[in-house]
Amino acid sequence: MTTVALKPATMAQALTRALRDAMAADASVHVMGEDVGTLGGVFRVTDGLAKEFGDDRCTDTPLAEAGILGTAVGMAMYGLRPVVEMQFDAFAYPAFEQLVSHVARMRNRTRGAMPLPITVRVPYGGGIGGVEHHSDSSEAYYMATPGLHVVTPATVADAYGLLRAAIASDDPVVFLEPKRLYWSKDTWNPEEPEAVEPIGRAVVRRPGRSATLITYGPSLPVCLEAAEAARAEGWDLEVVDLRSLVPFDDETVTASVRRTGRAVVVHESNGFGGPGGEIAARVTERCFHYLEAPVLRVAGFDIPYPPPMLERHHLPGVDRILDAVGRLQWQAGS
Amino acid sequence: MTTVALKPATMAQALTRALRDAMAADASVHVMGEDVGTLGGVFRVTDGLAKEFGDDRCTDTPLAEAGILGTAVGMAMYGLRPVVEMQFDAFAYPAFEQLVSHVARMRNRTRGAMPLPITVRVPYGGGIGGVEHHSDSSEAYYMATPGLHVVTPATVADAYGLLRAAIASDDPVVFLEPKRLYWSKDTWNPEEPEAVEPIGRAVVRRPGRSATLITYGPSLPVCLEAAEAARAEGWDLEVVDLRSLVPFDDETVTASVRRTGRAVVVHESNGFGGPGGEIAARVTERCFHYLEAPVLRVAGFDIPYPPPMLERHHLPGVDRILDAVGRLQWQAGS
Amino acid sequence: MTVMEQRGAYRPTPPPAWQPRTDPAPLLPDARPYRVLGTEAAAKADPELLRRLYAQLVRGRRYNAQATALTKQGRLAVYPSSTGQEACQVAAALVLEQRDWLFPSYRDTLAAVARGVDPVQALTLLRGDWHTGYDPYEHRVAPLCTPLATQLPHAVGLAHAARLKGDDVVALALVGDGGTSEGDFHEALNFAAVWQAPVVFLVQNNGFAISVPLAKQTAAPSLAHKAVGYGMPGRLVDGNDAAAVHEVLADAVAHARAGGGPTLVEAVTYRLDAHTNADDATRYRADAEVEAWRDHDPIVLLERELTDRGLLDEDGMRAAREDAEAMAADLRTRMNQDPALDPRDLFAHVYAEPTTQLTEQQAQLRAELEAEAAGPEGAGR
Amino acid sequence: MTVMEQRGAYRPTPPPAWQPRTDPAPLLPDARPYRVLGTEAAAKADPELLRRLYAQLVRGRRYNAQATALTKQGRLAVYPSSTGQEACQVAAALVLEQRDWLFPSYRDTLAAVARGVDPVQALTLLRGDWHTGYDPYEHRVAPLCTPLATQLPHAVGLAHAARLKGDDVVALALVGDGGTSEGDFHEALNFAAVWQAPVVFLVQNNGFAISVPLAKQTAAPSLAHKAVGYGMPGRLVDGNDAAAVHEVLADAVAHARAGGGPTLVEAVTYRLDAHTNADDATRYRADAEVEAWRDHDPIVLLERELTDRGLLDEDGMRAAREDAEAMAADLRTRMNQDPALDPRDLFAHVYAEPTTQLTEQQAQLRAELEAEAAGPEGAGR
Ligand SMILES: Cc1ncc(C[n+]2csc(CCOP(=O)(O)OP(=O)(O)O)c2C)c(N)n1
Ligand SMILES: Cc1ncc(C[n+]2csc(CCOP(=O)(O)OP(=O)(O)O)c2C)c(N)n1
Ligand SMILES: [Mg+2]
Ligand SMILES: [Mg+2]
Repeated sequence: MTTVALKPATMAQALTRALRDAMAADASVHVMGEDVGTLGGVFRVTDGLAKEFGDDRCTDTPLAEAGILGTAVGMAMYGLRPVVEMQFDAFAYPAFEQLVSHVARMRNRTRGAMPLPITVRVPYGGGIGGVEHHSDSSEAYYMATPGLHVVTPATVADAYGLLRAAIASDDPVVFLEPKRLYWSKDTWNPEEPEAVEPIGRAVVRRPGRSATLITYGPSLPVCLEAAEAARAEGWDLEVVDLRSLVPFDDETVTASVRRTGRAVVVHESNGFGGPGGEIAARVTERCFHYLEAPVLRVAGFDIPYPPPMLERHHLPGVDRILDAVGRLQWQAGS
Repeated sequence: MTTVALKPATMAQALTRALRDAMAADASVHVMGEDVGTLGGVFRVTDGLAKEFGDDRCTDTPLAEAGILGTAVGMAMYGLRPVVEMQFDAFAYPAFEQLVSHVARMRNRTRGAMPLPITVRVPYGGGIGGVEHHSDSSEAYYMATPGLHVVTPATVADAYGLLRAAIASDDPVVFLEPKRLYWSKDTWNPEEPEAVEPIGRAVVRRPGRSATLITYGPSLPVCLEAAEAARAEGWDLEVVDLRSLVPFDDETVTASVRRTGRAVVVHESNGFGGPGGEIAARVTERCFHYLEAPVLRVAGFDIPYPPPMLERHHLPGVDRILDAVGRLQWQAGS
Repeated sequence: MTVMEQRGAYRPTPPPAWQPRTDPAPLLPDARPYRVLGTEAAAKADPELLRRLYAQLVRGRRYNAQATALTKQGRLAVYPSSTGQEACQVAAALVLEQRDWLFPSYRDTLAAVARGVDPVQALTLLRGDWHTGYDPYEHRVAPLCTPLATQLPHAVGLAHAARLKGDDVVALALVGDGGTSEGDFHEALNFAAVWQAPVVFLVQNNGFAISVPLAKQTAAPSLAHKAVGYGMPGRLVDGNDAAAVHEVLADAVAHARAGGGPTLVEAVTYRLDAHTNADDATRYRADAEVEAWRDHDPIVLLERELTDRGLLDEDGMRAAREDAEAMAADLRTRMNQDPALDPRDLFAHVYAEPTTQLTEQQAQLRAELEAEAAGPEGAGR
Repeated sequence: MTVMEQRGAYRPTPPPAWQPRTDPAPLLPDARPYRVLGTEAAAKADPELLRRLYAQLVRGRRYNAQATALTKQGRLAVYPSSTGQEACQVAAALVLEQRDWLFPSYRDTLAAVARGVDPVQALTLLRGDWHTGYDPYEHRVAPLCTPLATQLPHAVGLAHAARLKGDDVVALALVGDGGTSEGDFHEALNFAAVWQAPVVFLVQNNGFAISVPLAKQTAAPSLAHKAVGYGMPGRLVDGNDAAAVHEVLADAVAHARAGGGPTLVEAVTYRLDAHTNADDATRYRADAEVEAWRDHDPIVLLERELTDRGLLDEDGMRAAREDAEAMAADLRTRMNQDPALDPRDLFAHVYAEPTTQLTEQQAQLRAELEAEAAGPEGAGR
């Protein structure tokens, strides 16, 4: 067994590496979007790809998101595996019809004859001081659309592994990249990237006994921090990172909540109509008699994403999570 | 007190009447969309309006939904009250960016200086034998978008009252018209339309003691039928018609569920990521200690809307509702 | 040199030295629709091709009539007829090579059938037993597309992908006059021109989008004039002249195949039937207008040319009609059989592998159906 | 006669009688950008207007520089500079009457300021204290619009509404070369032409959409050529020639005001700075290209004309500079003060009346903030 020197890498670097490795491994993988070529993308995730693979494999498209996704559909019909970059969350909305009416449905429409192995990369979420339209959490829209997989990494290793898995998937995957984790670092060996299970498995990031925090993407670090802080209050919190919103890993989540008897769902997206409702509802359906308290939600407020100077009030933080944990009716149970 | 002769009218007729009355009462109300003029709309809801008010008040637009909603935004900026018709649910998707990024946000963006009193009428849901793209239940998308009101009538009288309220609202309203109820009839006096409370109030359509069915729009008649059938099983079901998904009437719903101790949410929309998750989660948050069983959901399957010949399998029907009621753990409680 | 590099990078130049990027003159359409039948150009047309077109027109007319009849018998949920537009439908199908792709809109069942799709399978969408009834790869016909103009970027992407792979494939995409107003039309044509993708756009301008006449749809001199704004040639053709449509499309296909990039073709035609069987066209147009177009019927135009030139006689006409009747009879028979339905299909193709969630839902439905089959009391609900 | 009836209903006519709906020739742009400065046309320009334009250009350049400096000092989140494009920005603002409306894109802060919006309020979006910092009705300037091209249908709708109300109002909408690829551009221009709405579209073709050069954006002869496809006139102008931009826009505005309908104007210009302060332009363009455009600087062009003709002397230039410096100093001072922030604003304007839900959430936040203020241990979180 050789010892591998682990080097710290950012999530953005891991994503770049995943794209590069996927393109090297499979000539049908094509990257396309606004500014993904010469510039390497506004977050530099596609940096160097056009140089290494040429303009035909990593293509600066005209500025039109429906056109980008719509042409990607046609490319996929002809056997390519397009990886589309939407520059920011809110700029994926022009492509909504193509996504919902075609990308999500083509396989089903054709009884499996015409699958569309398209990966749609969407940088999402706030916390980076972005001005209007640059910080939306749009995962609720995608979750509500059957036919799509919806995946989001929270760690550097998962960024690599899940993006490789998304590109390898024969189904369309909306790949949500938490913007504020682009520069998060982790020791991670890009030469031997951690093997990642196929899309659809949640993971317990921190075992605990008192209650479960169910979260994903940008809120994972906040939850881990909250779990640390909770020790002072005598709570030993378990933290589950969903990684995949669709398919949803009921098994891992249910097992955790049945063990702890209490749960809080944490995400940045607006609370009302957001992912937390689905998660809380299905956890309750499956764990009702194990629950000491209702599953609570800590989410962004039900408002349009705020301007940068006010965003800290909107984003779920450690205090708000601990408050929710405190409301889990501790008098009644363990 | 004079006796008014009640005449049966269809929901479509009540909607037409609401548009007509609103246009007659307020010269700033403008109807626009595809085929709304000469043809009177594919469901004839705008029948006669162009003739009565002229092409400038009821306008056949070019065939472009983003353009329709986008120009409506500009018209509203200048003080008009556009009532936009989207021809079918799935054909509202091209307007998604205008809806989410502008219609929902303009008031907030301008600190209240620039409200957009736009009504977006969307015929939605299935059960009419519509071919692909003509039967989507898209309410989850709109519910997840702060800044929009989301309203849907289930009765002829509400069709009139809620549409008048929507047009009168200074906020944008997505007005979802259940397609399969267009031809439902009720005795309703169009000369003295029932006064309807402002948007945001649910109503108990059938009082009951055993459990609450929470529903809206196209599923209301199904729930009422199920409640009748349930009597044979000894269940006395209460049926709540939400009418407004945003704002959500927690008061009425919570009061009902606290009384009955059991609840099932029923809707056509896909279950996963659909409205039912939010509803079940918030009911559970507010009624946890009153609940004898988890709030269950009866919804469309998590699949793209099926072709006409298979749609009956997808739509929540009486049996499926009764099955869910049967799973409300009756051994444990009352 | 890569496909992308072929276009070279535009470097912005200050105005005194500014150059238009292409010469607009050759991109502009002629002032009037190009015609062949009844003109001198007809002499140059291949008689064999004209006869093939004729047989297909007759067949197509019969197909439309039969499908409309099936809606009355409750065998089709809805049918958007292309009666009057058969020249466009047939020419679009016949102009392509086997390896090419056709991208039909929801009205273009006939084009799919003329290209070889089984007439019953082509109607699956409108019958309601499934969405797309044929395997798109069998005849390289994309699924009939309902959301207007959304099929156009697909055609561009497919043509571009074929070119990237070095394949000699052209895509032909159909769209209506109404569909040209959609943003997807614009984005598709722009991508096609920038990428020089081998794709041909055929706009069937039949004068109406349901009830909305062209004047409420566009103020352009013609729809073909939109081409110049993308830097591709625009061509205007008499859409009821099958020989003219075929010739213009053949030129555009050859141009695309040779690497010349996309073309926008506007065919001026007319929908003789209502929008669909469910539509009442008298609400928005007068009989006189329809009659004027009946005098310009695509079948009559071609028949006149062929008989005038002695290329078709009574026997030939009868043969075409008999062939069409046989097709119609077969269609009728097969459509009168109830399609085989399997509710399991609802869950089988949402993903490559059904999720646990879908497997559970499928089991639930199976149990329900079994209960329904077992006890009569459940059946009524 | 209603506005809609004015266009008359197009009735489809079979091809022999088919007519183009308008004559395309007058809609086509000239082959080269129209110029005034340094040409004979300059003699006809109003000296007073030229001097006003000059003062505003100088002010505008200074504004851009100051705003960029503020990003370095952390006083602005981001700034997309219009340095090099001041002629477009200033002419667009000055050409309008008070009652008219301006629809700026995210890059057009300067145009808003030149129209009268308070320089600090105009920067609110980019400073990050709120989205739109000014009341759009005060100067009839729509909110700076970030989603590209989405402001264009708004301009059309507003202009159309004004016309329906009988008001004599024109809307002028700005968009970039990249924005012309969006579906909303297409739909807006089409609606405008069909409705004959009094709106003018000004495309600032600055050669790039972030890093993407025009050749990857379009294959059209020019962006102005897109006009013919909508049936409106297209005009091509030197975007660094303030007099030319003003004249072309003034003609288009007058045409629109007189009921002549919309115009598409393409101004050929160049963004001298990077896309925003956060962008590194050296990744995608060479210094030599930037230098070529510096030689065609809008301020230098106008200054040369004015001084050559004795319309501007050292005093005048100094006065313009001093005015600009005063504006910059004021901007600096005011931007260095922390803006007043009120977290209650988060909930106050989502709806006309906050819902119960929002009132509860506002109460929650208030409680949190009070707790934070009370105890130091919460502050770090
Ligand atoms: C995006 C979208 N919007 C609306 C519709 C509803 N619709 C179906 S056909 C039609 C008219 C289409 O007109 P045109 O493009 O001219 O084609 P034609 O019907 O004349 O063949 C409309 C509005 C649709 N299918 N897709
Ligand atoms: C719908 C949408 N897609 C993407 C973006 C991200 N974006 C901001 S500016 C820009 C380039 C715009 O180029 P252009 O229209 O030429 O305007 P310029 O920046 O040159 O003024 C892009 C892609 C956006 N703001 N909106
Ligand atoms: Mg048509
Ligand atoms: Mg630009």
